[in-house]
Amino acid sequence: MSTFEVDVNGRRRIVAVERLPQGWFKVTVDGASTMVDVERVGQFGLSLLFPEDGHLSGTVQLAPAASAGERLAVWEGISVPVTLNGRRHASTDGAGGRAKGEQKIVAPMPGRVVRVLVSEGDEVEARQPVVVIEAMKMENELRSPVAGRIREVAASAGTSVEAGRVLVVIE
Amino acid sequence: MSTFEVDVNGRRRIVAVERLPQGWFKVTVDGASTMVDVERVGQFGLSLLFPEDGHLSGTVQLAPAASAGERLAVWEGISVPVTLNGRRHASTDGAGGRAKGEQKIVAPMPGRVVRVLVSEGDEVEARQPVVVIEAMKMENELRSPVAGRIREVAASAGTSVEAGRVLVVIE
Amino acid sequence: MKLLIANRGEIAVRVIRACRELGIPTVAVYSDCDRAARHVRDADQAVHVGPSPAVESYLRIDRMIEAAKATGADAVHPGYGFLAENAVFAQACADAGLTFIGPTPKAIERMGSKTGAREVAIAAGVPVVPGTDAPLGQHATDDEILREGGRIGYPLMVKAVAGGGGKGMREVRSAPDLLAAVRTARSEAGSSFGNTAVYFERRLLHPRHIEIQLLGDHHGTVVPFVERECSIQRRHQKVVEESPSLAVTPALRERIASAAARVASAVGYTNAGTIEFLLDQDGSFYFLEMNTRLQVEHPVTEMVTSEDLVHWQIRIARGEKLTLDPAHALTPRGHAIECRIYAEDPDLGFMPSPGLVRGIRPASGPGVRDDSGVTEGFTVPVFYDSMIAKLVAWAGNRPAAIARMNRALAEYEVLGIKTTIPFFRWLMGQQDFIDGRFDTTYLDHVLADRDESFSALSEPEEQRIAIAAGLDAWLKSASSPGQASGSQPANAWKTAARREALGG
Amino acid sequence: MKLLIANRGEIAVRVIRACRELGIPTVAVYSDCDRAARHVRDADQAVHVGPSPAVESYLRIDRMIEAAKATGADAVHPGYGFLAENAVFAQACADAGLTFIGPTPKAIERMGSKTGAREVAIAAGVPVVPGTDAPLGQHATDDEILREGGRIGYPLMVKAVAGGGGKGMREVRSAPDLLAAVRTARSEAGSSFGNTAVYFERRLLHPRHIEIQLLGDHHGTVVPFVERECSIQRRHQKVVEESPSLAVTPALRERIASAAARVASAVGYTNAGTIEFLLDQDGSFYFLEMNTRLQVEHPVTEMVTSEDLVHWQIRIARGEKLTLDPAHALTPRGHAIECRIYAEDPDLGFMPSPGLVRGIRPASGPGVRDDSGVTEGFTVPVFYDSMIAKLVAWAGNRPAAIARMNRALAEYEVLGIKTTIPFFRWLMGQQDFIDGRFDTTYLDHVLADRDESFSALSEPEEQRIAIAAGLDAWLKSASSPGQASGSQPANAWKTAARREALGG
Repeated sequence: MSTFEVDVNGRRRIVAVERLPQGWFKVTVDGASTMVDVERVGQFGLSLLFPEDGHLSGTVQLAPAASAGERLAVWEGISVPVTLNGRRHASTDGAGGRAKGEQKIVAPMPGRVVRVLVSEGDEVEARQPVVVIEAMKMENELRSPVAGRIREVAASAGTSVEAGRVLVVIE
Repeated sequence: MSTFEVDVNGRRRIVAVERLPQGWFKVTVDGASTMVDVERVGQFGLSLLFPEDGHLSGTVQLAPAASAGERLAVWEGISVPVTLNGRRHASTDGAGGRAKGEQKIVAPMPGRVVRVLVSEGDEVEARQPVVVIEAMKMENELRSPVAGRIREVAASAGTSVEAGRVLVVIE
Repeated sequence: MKLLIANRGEIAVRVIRACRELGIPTVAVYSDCDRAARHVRDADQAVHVGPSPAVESYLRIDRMIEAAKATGADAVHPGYGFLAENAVFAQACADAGLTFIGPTPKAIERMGSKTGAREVAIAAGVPVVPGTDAPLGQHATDDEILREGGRIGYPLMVKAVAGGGGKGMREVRSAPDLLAAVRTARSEAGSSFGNTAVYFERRLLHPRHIEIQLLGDHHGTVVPFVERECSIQRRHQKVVEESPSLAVTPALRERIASAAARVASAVGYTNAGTIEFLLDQDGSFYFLEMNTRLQVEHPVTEMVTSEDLVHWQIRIARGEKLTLDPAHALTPRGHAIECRIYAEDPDLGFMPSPGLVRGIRPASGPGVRDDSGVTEGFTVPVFYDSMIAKLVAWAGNRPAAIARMNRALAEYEVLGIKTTIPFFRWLMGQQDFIDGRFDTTYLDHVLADRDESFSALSEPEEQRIAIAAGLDAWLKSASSPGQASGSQPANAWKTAARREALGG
Repeated sequence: MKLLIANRGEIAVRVIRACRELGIPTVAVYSDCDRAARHVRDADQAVHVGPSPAVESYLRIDRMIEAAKATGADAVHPGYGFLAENAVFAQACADAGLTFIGPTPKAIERMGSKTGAREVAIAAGVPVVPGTDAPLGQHATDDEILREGGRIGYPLMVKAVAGGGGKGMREVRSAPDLLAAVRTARSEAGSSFGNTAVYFERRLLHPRHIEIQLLGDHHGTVVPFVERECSIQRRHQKVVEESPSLAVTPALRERIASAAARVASAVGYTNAGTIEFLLDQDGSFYFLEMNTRLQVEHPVTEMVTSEDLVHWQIRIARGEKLTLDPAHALTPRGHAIECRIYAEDPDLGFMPSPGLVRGIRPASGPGVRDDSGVTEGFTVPVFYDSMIAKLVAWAGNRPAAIARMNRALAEYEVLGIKTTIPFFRWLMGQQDFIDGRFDTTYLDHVLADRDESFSALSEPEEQRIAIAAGLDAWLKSASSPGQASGSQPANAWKTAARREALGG
């Protein structure tokens, strides 16, 4: 049996995978187990069947996303970020909690910083605008992907930034 | 510079590839050279531009085919088999000639051999029917992919065969 | 309603799409080799029904009923092929309290016998191809067979009473060949349909295959649609269908459609069905048979009439009234052509070419509809019909539809296996096809005379592919770990194959 | 004819498809970052025209003309955006002997000035939104600006005379905000269009955006089409368009279409163009502006009228007469809806989300049209508009078209980057959208009030994704070379990333 920490949409779950003799898997998510028949389809797809759970069927695509180590899961037209934190550490107690660690907000394209809406130490909510950047002649709000506290503001209004430049760090 | 033997649609060509300083390639096919700007697209695609040859553009897909070592090139809806025989051997004189070597005709599906239309030693033309196999309740003619001589007949009428079973060898 | 699709591949995907649009949950069934098939993944639920051979899975009536019970499905769509025209299956659904999306078991049985269907047509005043009235049973003597053949005249067709899809069918040009043909047809029919009865029909010399789609509701309404032209056949199997037919005038359309409606009404037909006719060169038409199910070529009708036949099938089964305007159903908007894309190698006598689909990029854009049933990573199995997609082009008129089909075929990419796309590219360029000069004998004749490959490329095109292969090898060797650029190119594809085998 | 497409992305692909159907060879142009773009690969020839920033490539008139000369192209299609409404470009094409697929330079110039276009409409007897007749030049004093604002009344819109696409546009609710808004609009307009002139228009409170597509030939015929409803806008940018509009009766359609035709005829308009109107709640409509080019939303018109607008553009430019039936062009068949799929993250304020497309499986099947411009392996660049596809659903009526769009969105897979698909899935389920209760202010209002993610999944759905991720890691570690099954799963995705980086 292998155990993984998986963050889906910013929510951490503990996933234990055990292969059963007949080829199915017993997968336990946050303590609840289910039987899964899985097949790879194409480069990034997994077809899941739940033979003991109403014969439910579904396909999840897990393709690498722009940020290294992150995958973008696609399910019925909805895509959500997924990260895998590897084997469960004995000290981890984050089951069911919010994902921990810092989040960097980077410029997704070259542009000019128009406004910085937060200061170090501010508490922000998920999806709260933090920086406004002008690119392609349109102003775009950059929002925090998570709730947290601003640890660092590395951008100032009026400066030009390259794509990938870190603007704000949230913890 | 690297030189390859490439069989396209059963026709062998000598292809020499040389990278030029500006990133383009000088590619020589059977002695005639052309300038090529190439980009990979997706898993199997190559976008080719010929900047000194009327700015021609085209995409070739080169995906692995059922037979090991063979690729199926797709060009504008047409697919043709391609094999790569590696570095040119000093002794090879097959430039422009027909591909050499034996060809095996295998059963593409489980079925029953209905008729064998050739005998050992027969000369066959490309696409000449050699074996008739019944599967899915339909009779299907298996044809020789190349012109050649029958070296071996390993099938006999009335027997059942598995998919992949060698029926006839042509040299 | 929750609907179980007792089928696989592209038709199962087609039905699932309709259900999603109507808000109906779906249940797929699958055999061993179809575990990762698209229809399994697209459905809300999926039930394994047996090993790969169809007789052990998709033809198992008991397993279908069990799968419906296990998932709470209360309706069944049979698709086409497999159990679609099996009256016993339709009855088993009814007995299990499941709504069968199709006609009644009685209608299936009545029209499923070719000789029985001929009787219905004759009674409805619809002309049939001259032929034997009663089937020739297993015990008919050689003398009886030869006498009956002589009465019909040669050439004639020997047909299995329970036949379909070109199986159990033989053409006989003169009396000496008759007995052998009857034996072969019987043997095929026995193994395919479990019924060795055959009958004879006169062989028309240059007939077109014209068919009328129709819908019937449970309130006595039958609506026939504009004809489909299905004369492009290889060994009695349709490969290209279109609507409307160049050979059918509006006046003739009225007459054929009304004949079709009379036959359907005569058996109180409900749901979707198709009546096939042969159209002779002199404009006379003859009832051929009825298909008591949806057809592969239903999209061309949908495209020229703006109706959704699968939606209607479900609505009719729910008891809804057919509210569509009969005049509208007979008035084509523009022209639609369908090509059946098979996993077959047209250059090796259309041999099935099953295998791993390494990638698929269907054609798209204006006027193009792709109903494909496979995705990247699926292995086309050897066990079933090898059609992987129906590609349909619509345009304001037939020449524009052909031009669009050509465009669509050129942009359609299927990687890793051979398909019939090169054959269709060739066909769309044939002057006889473009001019509409064809009948059901056209394709077999042209193919018999033809020796060139459908995949022939020009010298510059072959050179370009050679260039691509050389560059591919160069780039692969340059990116191989632990190798200097181009040092060991000979192994480039082998190294790549190892990596690909490792990768997901 | 050989046609150069002075554009990129999905519209270039759209034009190439039309050319292939008409047998016309095509020339693509590309900037540095578009070397591997689909339009480059689909064209017969492709010419590099400069670095990635549009001003150095796609906006370079000289490079376009040079590319045409170098390849022997004799016609130019400008698409939309970039040089499509640039009279200087149209004139440069004419001067170089190239057929410009669009209106005359004079018509572009005349209708390109928003105040000039208002004058044309007024002269043609078509009502315009009350506003300033002459633009406010760079030297207008604060007093003059405030006086003019008072005359129009608040709320009002400040608009750039040369504007378009929501740029150089500001809403002003009361007098104190006017001067600042004029300054901002001028600054945006100056950097976007090189022209700082602005004018004021009264802000209607709840207008719908209704527009009329039209075609004009070189023989004096102008044909208007059934309206498009484009009120679903985010920050003045259309995101969903449909045809017909629920708010337009056949009688109103006749009146708006005839007003549009009068405006076009007044300037001797040729080729494709669109006249935009605001429709007030009381049924009055006002001329807003004219777009002298093809529009992004042209497919919805094509789907409900069965006409191909790009084919017509080319045929008109060749001198052909507009032979289509005007009554037919005004009679919609069913209902069509288009969603503009952008590479944007709707959960982060619709931030552009450029990057590598790891895979794309567009929706398909009955009634669905996908015009996408990217393929697997293409990196969506940061330099241009981030629209990657137009997805269109057609059905017999609006509820069925919405249901079909929902089905299509759910089956559309774009891997590796975020797109606006989740936003559209949400929108298609909003009761106000379903009921047609919306105007141009609807979407911004709803979005301002909304705080939830568009990508929210149910608990079971999130669990399923977690299960997939765990199984993916397990399978990857099991297939890693030199590792026992599951022994070091922590590194599974990193190992996979290395392999993916190595692979082609």
